[in-house]
Amino acid sequence: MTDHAREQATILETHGLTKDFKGFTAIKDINLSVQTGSIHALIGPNGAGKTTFFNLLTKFLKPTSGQIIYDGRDITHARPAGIAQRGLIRSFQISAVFPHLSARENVRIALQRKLKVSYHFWRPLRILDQLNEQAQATLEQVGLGKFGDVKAVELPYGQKRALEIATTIALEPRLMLLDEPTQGMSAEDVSTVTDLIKRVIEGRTIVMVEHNLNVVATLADQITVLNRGEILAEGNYDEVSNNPEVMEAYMGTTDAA
Amino acid sequence: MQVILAQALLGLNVGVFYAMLSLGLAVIFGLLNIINFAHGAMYMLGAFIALIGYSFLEQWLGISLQIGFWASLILVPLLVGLLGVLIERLLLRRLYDLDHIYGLLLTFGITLILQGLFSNYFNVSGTPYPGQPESLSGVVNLGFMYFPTYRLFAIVFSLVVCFATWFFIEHTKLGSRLRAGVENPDLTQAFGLNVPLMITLTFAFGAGLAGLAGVLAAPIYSVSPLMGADLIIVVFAVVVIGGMGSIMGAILSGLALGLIEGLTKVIYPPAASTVIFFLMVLVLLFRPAGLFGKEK
Amino acid sequence: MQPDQKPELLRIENLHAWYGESHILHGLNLTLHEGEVITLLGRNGSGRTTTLKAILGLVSKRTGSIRIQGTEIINMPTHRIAHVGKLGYCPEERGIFASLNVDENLELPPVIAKGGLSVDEIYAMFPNLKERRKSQGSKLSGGEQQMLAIARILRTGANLLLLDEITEGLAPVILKALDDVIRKLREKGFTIILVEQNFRFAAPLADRHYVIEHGQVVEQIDAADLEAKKEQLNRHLSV
Amino acid sequence: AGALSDDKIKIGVLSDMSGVYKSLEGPGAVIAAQMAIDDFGGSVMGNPIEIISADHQNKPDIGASTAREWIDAKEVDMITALDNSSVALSVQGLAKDKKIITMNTGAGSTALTEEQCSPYGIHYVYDTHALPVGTATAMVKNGGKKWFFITADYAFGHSLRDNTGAVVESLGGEVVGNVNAPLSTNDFSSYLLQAQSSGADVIGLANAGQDTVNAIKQANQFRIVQSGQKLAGMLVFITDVHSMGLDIAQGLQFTTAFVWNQNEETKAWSERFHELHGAMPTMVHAGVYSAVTNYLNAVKETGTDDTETVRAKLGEMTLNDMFVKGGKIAPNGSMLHDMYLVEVKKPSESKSEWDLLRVVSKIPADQAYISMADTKCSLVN
Amino acid sequence: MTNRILFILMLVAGLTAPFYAYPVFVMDLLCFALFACAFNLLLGYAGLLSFGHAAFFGGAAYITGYVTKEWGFSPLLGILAGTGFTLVLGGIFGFLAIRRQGIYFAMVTLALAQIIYFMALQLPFTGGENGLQGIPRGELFGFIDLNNPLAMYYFVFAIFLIGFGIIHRTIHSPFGEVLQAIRENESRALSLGYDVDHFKLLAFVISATLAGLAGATKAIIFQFAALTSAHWQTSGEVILMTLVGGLGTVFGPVLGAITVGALSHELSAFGSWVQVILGTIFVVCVMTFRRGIIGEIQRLVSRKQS
Ligand SMILES: Nc1ncnc2c1ncn2[C@@H]1O[C@H](COP(=O)(O)OP(=O)(O)OP(=O)(O)O)[C@@H](O)[C@H]1O
Ligand SMILES: Nc1ncnc2c1ncn2[C@@H]1O[C@H](COP(=O)(O)OP(=O)(O)OP(=O)(O)O)[C@@H](O)[C@H]1O
Ligand SMILES: [Mg+2]
Ligand SMILES: [Mg+2]
Repeated sequence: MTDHAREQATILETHGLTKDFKGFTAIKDINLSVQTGSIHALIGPNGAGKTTFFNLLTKFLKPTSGQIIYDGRDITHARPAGIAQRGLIRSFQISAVFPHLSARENVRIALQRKLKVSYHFWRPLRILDQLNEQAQATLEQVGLGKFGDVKAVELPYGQKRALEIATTIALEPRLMLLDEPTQGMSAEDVSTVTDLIKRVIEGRTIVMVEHNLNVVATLADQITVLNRGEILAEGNYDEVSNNPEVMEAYMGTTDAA
Repeated sequence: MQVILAQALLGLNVGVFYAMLSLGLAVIFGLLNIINFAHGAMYMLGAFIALIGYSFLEQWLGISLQIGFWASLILVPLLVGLLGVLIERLLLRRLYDLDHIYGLLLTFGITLILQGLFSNYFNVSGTPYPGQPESLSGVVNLGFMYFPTYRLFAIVFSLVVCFATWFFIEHTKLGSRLRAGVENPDLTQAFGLNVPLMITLTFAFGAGLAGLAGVLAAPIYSVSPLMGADLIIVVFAVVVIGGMGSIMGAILSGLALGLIEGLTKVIYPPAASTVIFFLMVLVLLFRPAGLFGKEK
Repeated sequence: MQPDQKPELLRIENLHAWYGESHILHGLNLTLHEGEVITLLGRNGSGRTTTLKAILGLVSKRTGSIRIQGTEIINMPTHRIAHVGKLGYCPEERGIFASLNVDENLELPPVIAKGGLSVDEIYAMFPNLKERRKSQGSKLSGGEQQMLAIARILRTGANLLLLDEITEGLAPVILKALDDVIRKLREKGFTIILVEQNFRFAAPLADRHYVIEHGQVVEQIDAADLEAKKEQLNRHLSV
Repeated sequence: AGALSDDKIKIGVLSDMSGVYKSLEGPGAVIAAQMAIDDFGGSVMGNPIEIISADHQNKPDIGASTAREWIDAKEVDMITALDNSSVALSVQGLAKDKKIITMNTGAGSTALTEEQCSPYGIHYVYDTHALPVGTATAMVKNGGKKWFFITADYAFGHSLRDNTGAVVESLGGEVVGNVNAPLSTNDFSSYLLQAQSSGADVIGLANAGQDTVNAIKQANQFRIVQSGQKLAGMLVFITDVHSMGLDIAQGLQFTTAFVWNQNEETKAWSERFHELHGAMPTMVHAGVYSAVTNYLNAVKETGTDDTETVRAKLGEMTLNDMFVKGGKIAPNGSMLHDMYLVEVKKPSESKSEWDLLRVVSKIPADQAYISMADTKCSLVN
Repeated sequence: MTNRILFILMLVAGLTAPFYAYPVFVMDLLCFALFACAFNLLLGYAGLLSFGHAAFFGGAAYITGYVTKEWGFSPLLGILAGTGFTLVLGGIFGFLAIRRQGIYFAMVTLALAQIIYFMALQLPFTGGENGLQGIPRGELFGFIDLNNPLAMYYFVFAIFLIGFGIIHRTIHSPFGEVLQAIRENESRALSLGYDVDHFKLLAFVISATLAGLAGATKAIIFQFAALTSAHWQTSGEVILMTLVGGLGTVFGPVLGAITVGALSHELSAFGSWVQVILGTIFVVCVMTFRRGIIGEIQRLVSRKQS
């Protein structure tokens, strides 16, 4: 494979990424590469460093050392808003919507960015109306078509989650980072969201943290197992789930799951 | 040179008050996450209780009763602490779940009330406190200047109080319980420690510290309803400069800034009232978390 | 119930608990006798942790009845419950105080009754903690943190231990050590509620298992019946 | 009663009711004004005389907006007290536009009758020219050649410092330094130490009220006087002396317009005032009484409250009452009268709580005040 | 809808006020109302508590006063100069203050404002304690004499309406929408690609500028620029006004300014009791009345509707 082709194929790479919290190393020397167009799952026991790793990728934390390459560019020291503007968007472990805006407004906030009027404090709100149709279409896509005028805070948990995803895809991200997208969901919600992710994946890459192995099994093309801040194993679901080390550290069993 | 030494000593004199107040703020902030705007008012209150105890009780109550300086030094912090208990129990407690700015606004309101009350009955430009003890009324000849014994006493006493507080919080079991209560109140309670009580007492302690500073200040400055308000804003700047990270940080930055302010009075007097604020700007530019603060 | 059973220690009846608006426990009942070890099993989010927190008063609202040796504690403030019930709590997230060192962490919980282990006994039980006595809590490995979390409630004289997911994220060697610890505690006569994902770990330790679903006990299985009821258990717990 | 604009005379007492100057004017001024009205009979030509009072808090903007409302909406005819030069200047300026008489009894700045003089502004009790004439002259003549000033940092302090400096220099003395302290300073220690290290013979306190008291007390704490420097309070009131106590204040010389126990007449009035107020009157309290009385006299004699007419009448009158003998209101508004250099008694000399001062000499009106030949007031030349 | 009714009410009341109330007092209220609206933009809509807004209110007054008095600027130009000054000052303060969050932000703004206060006290051109006196009212457009009370009044009312309009528009603009998003969930807004700090800064600058406009106007009305306007207590007062009227409501600050302003005026004879009363209102608002007058009304109305 030529270098160029490799760059095309991997959208995100980390080199020797490390994060120290006052002497406690939460992330140790992680080298990870994510294939363009894949769904890449990050699993591991609690405290393994998954959220920390995510926070490093999305600039909510500064790495102690190491490099993050996104789309061929070094973004290790980029601003959080800057990387978002280049199509790298995250969702949160805790539900992240704008509670007192309606569902449509939530999506519109995301769409608004490309109009480049966000600093225009002298323009009336009306000029955002042109986005309504697109916002509605995005809501339909995640099955929230009926809820456009409902305030986010009033939506049930699963639908909030869906709204968050709608907001994220409204930005037309190239790489989405989802932190436990199904956490705290009922079984039905889980399958809704799983379907949703399957639907929106086209043309995008997803990195997700997930505890629910069913979801991982159905969605992930590639899995990286973290343990104590280090990569324990990598591969597809079958490879990983049969890896004895993983069974030990993560599943807590020595037999096959 | 003499001038510089003299002014440095006066600066230290101011610095110990900065240190005591920012220490109290830091203790309260540490446990309650609330900036106690009323801290200055409690300092003022401390001075007034001492004054009233000494000069007015007799007149007001019609009985012969005078509370001397030494008694005030013990009684006043307790009384101001008691007020702290009331404020925490009755008011602040209900605000913990809200945005922290409400705590700030509440204590601002309390500041106005206390200031207004005392402005009604006392001259805003100050009433002298005549109760300075005989034993401290002399002067010490320091070679380069005569320095009032009382001021020297105030400096030493405040330093002792500051470092004792530091030792208590950083190096005793009770201190470690306080810190645990800050870090994880639920769990600390589950272990059977009465965290609400600890919070109340800590607030009371911080308030008492302000009251104590007030008593110490009374014989030096005349006692005025606005004495705390003028001071507290400077102390805020001290806190921003020092950062809320550590108890020692609060003490040291208080002392240091008092000194710097004192020396500015020699070098360029007009800047003396603003030098701390300009230092704050510098710190914000180059070390936003403050000198002793923890990087987020 | 067998007539030779030890006296009743804990009785929970019709327990409801809320976090803010969300109603998590819906009328939970369970009973525990002195010296017993029981487990609470269930899927993620079924309400096992919440059960422990509700006993301790760490939820925003609870109703029903919780009696420890006959004393009703449902309306008690949290800090009294540990004293009255002689409770020791080891939380899911371990709750090691990052700003305190191992010694300070160990000495933090106040002694609530006589008969607790001495610090020396504790260090004898957990030799690798002894090596790290002066280390900051945040610098311990996951296993050490877990050890410390258990160790510190043994000092207090508590005899009813609430242990939440103590095996989570631990290497098998540590699991082995923990298994020893729990056995020792059981021999010493402690009463223990184990909340466990790791059924393999919990099964041989417990006298009885409660399966919780949607904030209610849906199944109660004695250790002796475990083999016979394996089917049901699998149905409840399959992920 | 047709001649009055509004069927009553309303006198505004605008004073510092809560701050540094509270005890030297403040509520006492309202009492003095009320005494004047009562002594006058409570009405003029059958129209009632009323008092309105307010606290200017030593803030010129508050003073001016209060006065503005008094004039615009409350039909106030004359404003008195104004014991803060910043406030006095702003109110006098406003009253000039609005054509209302001000009889300032408390402020000191000579700007009131010089650069910013007003046809309706009267400066009644003392000014910063009159104060140093007695005090500074006496001190320089006793060998206090080198002066260092601690100045209240506003109109009054600046004016007092400049005028005192001029007197000192005119007698061959020298001003070696100055430091400005904010109004209402609590801690003068660092200023005093600067003064001490300047090597001056005299530390001139160009401030007033509580500020002067604090400065003198703290100078005592730091043993400034014992180390050989003299303090000169350029504006001292009897209430200040009373609150310092004779132990600290003894020997202090200063200039005043009024000594309460100077004669039977002043004594009788002062004791009545003491009865009502709980303290002996300052020169300013006595001045308010005199000013209000003479204003009412002028209204009665002219039969109108018209500003121009009353002011013209006041200019013609020779003022004689317990406060002033043979006083004249000059065209620039300055009320020309004798002043006194006094000295604080030793504790052994004092016979009663308020027996504090001894008159050293009288300063005749023509020495105390700027003469009409020298004035910079545009109304005169 | 309710907003439209309220707006018409405000317009009518404003236009007729000088005929039944003391115009200078009403003008004072209008300045404070505009000041409170500007402050509300920051706290109510961007969630930032500035404890230093008096620096802008007072700072602008001094600049306006100086250029009209010493340089002979026309009142309009003078007001623009004062407002322009706070635009720059707001930029500087905002840049510094948004480096810290929450209560720290409040403390930093308070301390920064204190620098302005001391400058006003010490710089030669401000007149120190004396203040800047005798600022001419001058003529508007060269022919309307502002010494005429009615002319002055309607000039001030027009400025108020313009300032109010700008704030109203800002709140209901694409920018305001993002601001609200930031207030509700800052990290989410950041992850959507919004430079949160830039938005906060712009909000801070707009708020500072309009606070300056209010202060500059006040200088012309009272012909005075004084320390009181730059004092921290004024910062506290404007917070109280906003809180009483209703944080994050369009008309709340106006109503709050009128309520608090009228109250202080009526009670001014009671001396320091005013402070006690204002303090008590503060405490009551924080403890039990956090929505403010308009906020409570809105809640009652919406409860009735549902
Ligand atoms: N701000 C911090 N300061 C100190 N230590 C931290 C900090 N944030 C995380 N850690 C530590 O870093 C380790 C990794 O934490 P992280 O949140 O990344 O885990 P995780 O893999 O996401 O776990 P989970 O499955 O529980 O979400 C943990 O031991 C945690 O205690
Ligand atoms: N602080 C909280 N606020 C609101 N809801 C909560 C809170 N903590 C837990 N919950 C919710 O309560 C439910 C029960 O949680 P609980 O922690 O008791 O589950 P569990 O059975 O211990 O599962 P696990 O620990 O495996 O996640 C879950 O739906 C969870 O989302
Ligand atoms: Mg995580
Ligand atoms: Mg759990």
